[in-house]
Amino acid sequence: MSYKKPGFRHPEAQKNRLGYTRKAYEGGISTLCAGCGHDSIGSAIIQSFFEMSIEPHRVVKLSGIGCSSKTPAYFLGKSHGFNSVHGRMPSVATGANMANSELIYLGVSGDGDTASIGMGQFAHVVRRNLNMIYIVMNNGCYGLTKGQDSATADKGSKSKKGAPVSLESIDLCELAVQLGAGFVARGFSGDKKQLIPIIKAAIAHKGLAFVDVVSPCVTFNNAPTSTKSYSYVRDHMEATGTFDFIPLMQEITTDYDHGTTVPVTLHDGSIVKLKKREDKEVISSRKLAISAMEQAKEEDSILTGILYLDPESEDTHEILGTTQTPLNTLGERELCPGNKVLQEFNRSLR
Amino acid sequence: MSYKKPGFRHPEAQKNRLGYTRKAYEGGISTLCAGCGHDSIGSAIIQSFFEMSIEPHRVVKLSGIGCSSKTPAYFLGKSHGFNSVHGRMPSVATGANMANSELIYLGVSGDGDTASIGMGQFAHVVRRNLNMIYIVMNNGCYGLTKGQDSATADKGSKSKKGAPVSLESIDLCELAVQLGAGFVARGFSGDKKQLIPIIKAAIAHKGLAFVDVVSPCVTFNNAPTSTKSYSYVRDHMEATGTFDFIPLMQEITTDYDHGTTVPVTLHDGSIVKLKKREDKEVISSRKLAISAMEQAKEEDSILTGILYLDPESEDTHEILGTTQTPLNTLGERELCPGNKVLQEFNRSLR
Amino acid sequence: MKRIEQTNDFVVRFANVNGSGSASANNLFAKVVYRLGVPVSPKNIFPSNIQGLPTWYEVRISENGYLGRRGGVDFVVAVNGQTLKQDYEMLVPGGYFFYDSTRDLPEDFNRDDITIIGIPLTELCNEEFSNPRLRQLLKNIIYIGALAYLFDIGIEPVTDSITKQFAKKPKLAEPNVKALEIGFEYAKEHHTDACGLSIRPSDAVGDRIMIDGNSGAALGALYSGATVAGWYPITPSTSVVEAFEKYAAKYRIDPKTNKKNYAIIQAEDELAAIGIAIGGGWNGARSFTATSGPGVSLMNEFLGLAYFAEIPVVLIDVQRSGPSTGMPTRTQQSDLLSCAYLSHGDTRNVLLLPSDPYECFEMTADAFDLADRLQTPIIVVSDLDIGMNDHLCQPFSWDDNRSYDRGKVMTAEDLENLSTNWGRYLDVDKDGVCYRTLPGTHPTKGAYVTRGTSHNEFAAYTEESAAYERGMRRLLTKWETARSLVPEPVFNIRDEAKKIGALYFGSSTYAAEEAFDQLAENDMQVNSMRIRAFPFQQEVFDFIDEHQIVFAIEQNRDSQMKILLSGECQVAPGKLIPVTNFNGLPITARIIINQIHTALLTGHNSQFALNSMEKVNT
Amino acid sequence: MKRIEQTNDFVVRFANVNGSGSASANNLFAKVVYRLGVPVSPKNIFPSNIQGLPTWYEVRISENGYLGRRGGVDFVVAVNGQTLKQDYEMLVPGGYFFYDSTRDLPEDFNRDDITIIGIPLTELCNEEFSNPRLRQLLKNIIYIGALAYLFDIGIEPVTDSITKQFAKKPKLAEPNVKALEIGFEYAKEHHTDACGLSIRPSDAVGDRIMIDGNSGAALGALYSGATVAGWYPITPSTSVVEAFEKYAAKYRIDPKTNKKNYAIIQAEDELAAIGIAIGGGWNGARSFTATSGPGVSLMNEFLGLAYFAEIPVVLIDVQRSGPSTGMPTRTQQSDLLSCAYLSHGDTRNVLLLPSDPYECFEMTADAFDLADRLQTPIIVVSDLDIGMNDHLCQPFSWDDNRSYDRGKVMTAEDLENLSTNWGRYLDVDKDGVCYRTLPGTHPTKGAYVTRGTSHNEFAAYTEESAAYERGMRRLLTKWETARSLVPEPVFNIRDEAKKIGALYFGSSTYAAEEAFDQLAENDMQVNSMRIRAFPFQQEVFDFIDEHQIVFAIEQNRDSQMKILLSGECQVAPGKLIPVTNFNGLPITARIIINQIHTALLTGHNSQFALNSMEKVNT
Ligand SMILES: Cc1ncc(C[n+]2csc(CCOP(=O)(O)OP(=O)(O)O)c2C)c(N)n1
Ligand SMILES: Cc1ncc(C[n+]2csc(CCOP(=O)(O)OP(=O)(O)O)c2C)c(N)n1
Ligand code: SF4
Ligand code: SF4
Ligand SMILES: [Mg+2]
Ligand SMILES: [Mg+2]
Repeated sequence: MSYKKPGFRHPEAQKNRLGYTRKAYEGGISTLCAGCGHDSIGSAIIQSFFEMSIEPHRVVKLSGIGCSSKTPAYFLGKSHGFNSVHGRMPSVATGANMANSELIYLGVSGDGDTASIGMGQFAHVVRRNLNMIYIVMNNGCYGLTKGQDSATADKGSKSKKGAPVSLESIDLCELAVQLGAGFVARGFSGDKKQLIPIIKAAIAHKGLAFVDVVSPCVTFNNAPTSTKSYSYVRDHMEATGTFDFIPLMQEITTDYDHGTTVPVTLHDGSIVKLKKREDKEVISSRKLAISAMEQAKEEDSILTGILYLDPESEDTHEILGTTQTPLNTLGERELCPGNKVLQEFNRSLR
Repeated sequence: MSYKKPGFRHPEAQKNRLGYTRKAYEGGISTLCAGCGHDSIGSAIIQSFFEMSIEPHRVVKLSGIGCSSKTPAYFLGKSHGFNSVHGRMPSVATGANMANSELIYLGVSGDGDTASIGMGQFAHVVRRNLNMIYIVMNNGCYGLTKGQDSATADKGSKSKKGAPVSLESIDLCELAVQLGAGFVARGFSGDKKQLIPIIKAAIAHKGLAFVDVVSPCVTFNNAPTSTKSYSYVRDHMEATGTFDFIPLMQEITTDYDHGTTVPVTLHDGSIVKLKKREDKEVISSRKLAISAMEQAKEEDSILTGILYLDPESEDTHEILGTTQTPLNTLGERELCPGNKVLQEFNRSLR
Repeated sequence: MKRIEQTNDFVVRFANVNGSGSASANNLFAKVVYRLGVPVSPKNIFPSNIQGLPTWYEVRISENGYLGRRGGVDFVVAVNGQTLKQDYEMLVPGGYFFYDSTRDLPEDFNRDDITIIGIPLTELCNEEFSNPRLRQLLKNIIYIGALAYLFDIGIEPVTDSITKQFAKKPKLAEPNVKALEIGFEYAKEHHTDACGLSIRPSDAVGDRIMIDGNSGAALGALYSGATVAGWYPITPSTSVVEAFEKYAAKYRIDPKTNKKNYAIIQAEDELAAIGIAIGGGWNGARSFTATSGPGVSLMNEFLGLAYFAEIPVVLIDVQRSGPSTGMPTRTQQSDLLSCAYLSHGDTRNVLLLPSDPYECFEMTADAFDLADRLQTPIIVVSDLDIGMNDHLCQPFSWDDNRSYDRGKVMTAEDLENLSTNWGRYLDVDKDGVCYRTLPGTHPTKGAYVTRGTSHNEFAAYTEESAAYERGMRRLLTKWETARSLVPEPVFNIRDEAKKIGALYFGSSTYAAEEAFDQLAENDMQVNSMRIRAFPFQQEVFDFIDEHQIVFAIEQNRDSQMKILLSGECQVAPGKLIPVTNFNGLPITARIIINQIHTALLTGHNSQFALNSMEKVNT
Repeated sequence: MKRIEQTNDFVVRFANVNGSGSASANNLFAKVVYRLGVPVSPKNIFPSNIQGLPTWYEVRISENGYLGRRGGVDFVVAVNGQTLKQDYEMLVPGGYFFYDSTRDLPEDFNRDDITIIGIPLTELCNEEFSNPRLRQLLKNIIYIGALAYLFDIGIEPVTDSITKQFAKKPKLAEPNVKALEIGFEYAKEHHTDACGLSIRPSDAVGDRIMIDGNSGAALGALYSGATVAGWYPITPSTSVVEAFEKYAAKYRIDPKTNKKNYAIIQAEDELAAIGIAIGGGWNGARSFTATSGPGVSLMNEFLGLAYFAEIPVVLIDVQRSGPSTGMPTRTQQSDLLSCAYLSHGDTRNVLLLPSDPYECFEMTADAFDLADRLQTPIIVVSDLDIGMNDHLCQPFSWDDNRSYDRGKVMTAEDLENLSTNWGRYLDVDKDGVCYRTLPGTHPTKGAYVTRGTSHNEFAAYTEESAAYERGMRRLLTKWETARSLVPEPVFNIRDEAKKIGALYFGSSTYAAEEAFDQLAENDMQVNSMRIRAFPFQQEVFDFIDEHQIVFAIEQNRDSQMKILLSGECQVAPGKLIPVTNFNGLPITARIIINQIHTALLTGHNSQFALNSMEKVNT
């Protein structure tokens, strides 16, 4: 929504390790519908980067086209952003990441943007394990073009036109696991307590961290029969476990201390503690991860939380063997072999 | 290869139920490399249609671009074919199928054509469960452009350039199962005994029947380390079971009668009998199907055979509720509401 | 202050917040004017978002039937706080500022050249209605009621329209009528004679209907027998297929089986959408897709396939402002070059250029005949203004004797009777169009492989230069056949001396015609040509040749029609003079007149100065 | 029979089966001629498949340095049974037919105007070698040995080349040298003085190198500091990135860490390839992709984004024969219009048009400077002939003082020192090119959201017409800046009276220049202009203006350069006369001369008849 936010801030607003307040992580005023799930995710993103004390300008935000893809304008106003074309954010992110391996790449997409037009790029950015956070704001519909069903719309749920959706729903998390993502999670826009630690863990993960966030479209897809609606998700949500995310520098205390806890060390050394329900295990086997998701589906529920985690994955730069210096900082000296070599080259042809 | 085939045929060449000889199902002379796996698949296709006594002109062959996608010119010469653009065969097949639901649609693609540029169309034609046979001639490389790695190239295997392939290999069968295909199978171009019944079962299946055929590229991808090479597959093949395909009209006797047999009734009433090894079950659960594939991978082997089967799936026409009369035969009478209705429409606007 | 006094000739602009239900209220207003027989032309100026941003609905009322945007606003209904000031300022002197006086106007609203009409909409609404959703909707109806008074319409015409609208749910009509009365009565009581603008019943509308172009195109596809549609949502073309689906669901259900005599596939993207249409066309069903700029760009490769493999397919491009995502909810005519030469290599596509919903209907219907006849893609190049705004146009009609021209398709019998060998790409009739067969036609004859690679007359793959070249030349013959089949230009010759010409197309029509009328009133006679298709006919070239200068009026930055004309025919230097508007809002007569005047005054940078120019400058 | 007697001026054609190892043998032959100092130009005419189909290698030897295809064959090495007859028939009278006489020639090979030279290649080979793979390869070397005798080359130059080639694996050289000798000796013994064609050492090559254009482009990218490449395999552009990878692996490994100072991503398709290049360019790395027609079509949408969001990126389009998949292994210049106006809306792209490997190197290197300077896509429009065939060209060189022009990029310091507000799209310098920032530059300043939607000077999303229009007009200013920066045309003025002009570009250069020389010999002086870039400079227009007629020589059906020129500037009717060749084989001087003659004889359908035309017709 586009009305002005109150300008007033508490003078002693909490500061993070870098001395920034949360405000430093905010962006422009949202033009989404009041109550849109996407705005909640944006706010969770703000909170996550704030809490992790990441310098905002070290983050690059990328997106495709859609209501969801507009959100990068509404958070991290001090970060560069790239609102590209529909469904093609992953390739732009790939190029950007190749140019500078030192920044943090945050891709934001919609279910239309990713599961339909973007399916190919999604699959392949996962496959090349680009070091980025890939968030899908999943509302089961095309918000910006007024509510047509997307490929994640639930089979059987009532669509905009009133008729039940008749095609299989695509489960992006399951696909991501299968395509080799090292970090796959699902959250719910209305549950920040779970979402923020997920995003933080995703930020800390090296390689592609895929986060599917169920994000109800209040305008077009909030029919109670849709699994992307508020009411449905509230009723049917089943967490793999709540967990805390503990960056190296600062321990964050939470009130989630019941259940067993399995700490998993992420690539950058930070630790994710998964709190599982007694009957669940930490899932770092693809087979089990997929089984768990299929199982939940059979039980008519959505599995949330970190669904799969392989802390050992190699990202694109490692796979390629690229230098650690950002390529965009190299100059003539490193890049140009010079005329002598060229003359030698000419000679070799003679 | 392009040398002439011997013109001579046995005068009493076996005829099928329609009175056609196998020759009626052949096509033009292949221009593929001598020994290319794709040609063996073509020959299995010829044999399958011949044995099933399908009138060749009732078949529509469609393909993308690649060595594999050229093959439709080399079989079923009495069928119409459409060699379209790279990676986009599924959409052309969809349109063609919508226009005439009565023909049999056979799509042929390559691993480049399907798993890279065609990933999106592949996923979505599966999702809409188009009534077609979708064969991927999978050689783990781009044959026609001289052997670059494809997305199904095995991680770790030696590529054209000599360096080991460093990205995850995409398993199209697993994806197909996940995306909702009702029939998913894998064969090997060098094993016609298994392949022909698979293709026949695929033809009989209503809805999308996906068949991934490991098909070694003798020119560019026959390094022994590649799982798509002859030697590798021969050594590592593990069948889910051999099986016979029995069309309604005529029982085909085979010599595969050992092991247990589970008959599964296909949509058109014909029966596939899966002969399983004792320790395996018939797989009509997605979860189990995927588990089995993942399991085989862990054991470093390729699972072949019919990997998943849901005989009850609804095809696109059924989902849409289209008339059974081929749309391309409808005329003015059925299609044009006429001027009276139009005048009424005008009035309604006034 | 001299307030504007006008009957049946003024512009009202509604300033709202989108997603607030204003669209249907504003539409009701336009509909009432239309039903009173007064020509009216509403333009929806909406943002590329769903809720909460400014949106405007600009209604031009014109007894004379000038249906283009006029520019300038005489009366503004300002109910959006975000744009209050902007709306206030854009009023022409003598105009009327209508606002929700529940809140006072800010201090700095101090123009003394306009009339202020305050009505406490929110207050009135909240007093009467308690349901919050209803409140939001009915507030809009209250101002419609007030307008009914202010414009002298009376309350009955509006009540009638509401009753008609809710014919099937009379319960819902009640609160609407109530809201209407509240507005009407309040205005009557507090703003007696406050407004000099009025609407008086007329017969200037005649039998014209009021509809948007996308609905027209959808109906055209329906009537012309389209059965397969592949599409992907994109503004402003989405409503083409959505309307097609609506009409098809109504008129195309098989009465016996209750099944659909059509198949619509919402594809995963535009590449698939056009692929589906091509697959359908290839297999003998009339097939189409609709999209806008970005989609056209994505269809680039496939269109080249359809051109080269010669597959009938219809593409409806509802243009919006580019480049790239551009302004998705604004109009433009900037895909012309893209569409004409779409795809790499020597491709060229047939374009049809409708100018109103009637032509959207007619040309879309014709497009299917042309596609089948020419076996090539036909692109109907519409735009957001035509496609999404309501327009007055001649009523649709259909000749029940018309039969679909399916072109040269061989039946099994034809194949049997053939004395020579059938060749898919043999130019039997020397018109460049060959005989095709459909899959499944004949057990042994007529099968071939369609391909985007080079092929000979018998559809066999070939890399032989001569065979390739023959095929490419034949496609040029076909291009000449297309030239003879596409809709002819429409001329209006006012000056037999043929000094000044102007050409235009598509949605510039309304504004252009108004401009020429005004210029004529000022003694400048402009001969005009409305181009309706590409390839251009000889008459198009002749018109340009015969005139001393020709203004090319178009809604894009680069004068794409001028480029296309210059590239395709021999145009003398300096002859074509660009008149352009590309800011996303429909072009106006004023813009055209201004640019023509400026060009003539400044010698229009032409090498061939027009000697008699002085005379015509008014 | 009069047999052809020529030294250093004839055409040899090798007819082989592809996948049989002939390519390297034939290449060896061309290399030997080159090393003897005789200008040579080989053309590989290969099928779109991997093994078993006919392939030809046509070598023109020309002391005069005419390096275009000549047309006609003087000597054919016919070792492909499939095309034996065809190869036999295409020989010019007086020519030489060289074949594998292990099998007899069929009866109907009975021309009496040619010389037959039979050598039992298979037999000789099988006698000497037993390994089947070696046999296949060495059979080809045997005929090279025979040619060394027949063309009077002597065996040493060939042995030298082989030794050089196998410098690192001398064991492998042995059987090759043996094969060579077998062929040489056999020819010497059985065909003494059979051939009137000979090659004599010369210094006509000078210091020129022999290389293919794709390697040149790859080196250009390497030298110009390209670090990010996204690509997808497609003939004939594949070797651009493959060569880049090869060179980078050699010259761009960080000596300390042994890591790569570059990142090459084989993408999933061309949409991703260009997306990667755009992402890299946006983030400040010099980035590129290379593709051919179908890929260009797929990059359509993304190119529009780069144009409108103003992102530096380089695209190398190695053209092949279209439309659609067309003839993937044949050349053409038919993506010109596509590239120039690529993408919907008002987009226009800067094109560079190299004519040989040297210019591929130079222009690709320059393209990165231009892209950074102009912040827009730069398309290097090469083609299969330039890209995949070896050509003689001036040696590469690099000015070690040259520094990369990274254009207007703000550093953190720049941002600190700025007195006014920085705006990404503010036209500070009035050249249409604005200052950009790279991600991560400054903690609080310079961040913005890049977008394909409309934006104002401060990169904020806007739907305001005026802001959009300002931006679009600024892009036209930038276009004028581009015009002043791109490579200028090259003129050759032979006739100051400026009667007949001709323009050409890219790979038509060799043939065009030869044609003009020949015409000059016959007293027809043609002034020529080689266009090297789009947008066209004033000089281009002036050249056309100043001449009475101008032939537009190009390798496409539709005269795309003529269309582009006519659309972009004011060309008098009838002035530009098309000379085209589009059959997939490189254009020849003969084709050009014939079409010029025909046009002049038939009055070249021009309205402006050229009075003095009689005189110049030879
Ligand atoms: C190439 C192209 N096709 C279509 C569109 C129109 N379009 C804009 S947003 C959108 C769908 C967005 O859906 P999703 O990604 O789910 O985002 P949401 O709005 O639901 O958050 C579409 C189809 C476009 N901008 N570009
Ligand atoms: C748009 C486009 N990009 C690239 C190509 C070039 N191309 C032709 S075939 C091919 C790959 C084929 O690989 P695959 O599908 O695996 O078939 P195979 O040859 O291995 O059987 C490519 C990239 C093309 N024809 N079109
Ligand atoms: S339409 Fe739906 S997704 Fe878009 S902003 Fe509104 S609520 Fe959010
Ligand atoms: S290159 Fe490989 S895939 Fe292609 S025809 Fe040869 S063997 Fe088959
Ligand atoms: Mg969505
Ligand atoms: Mg392959």
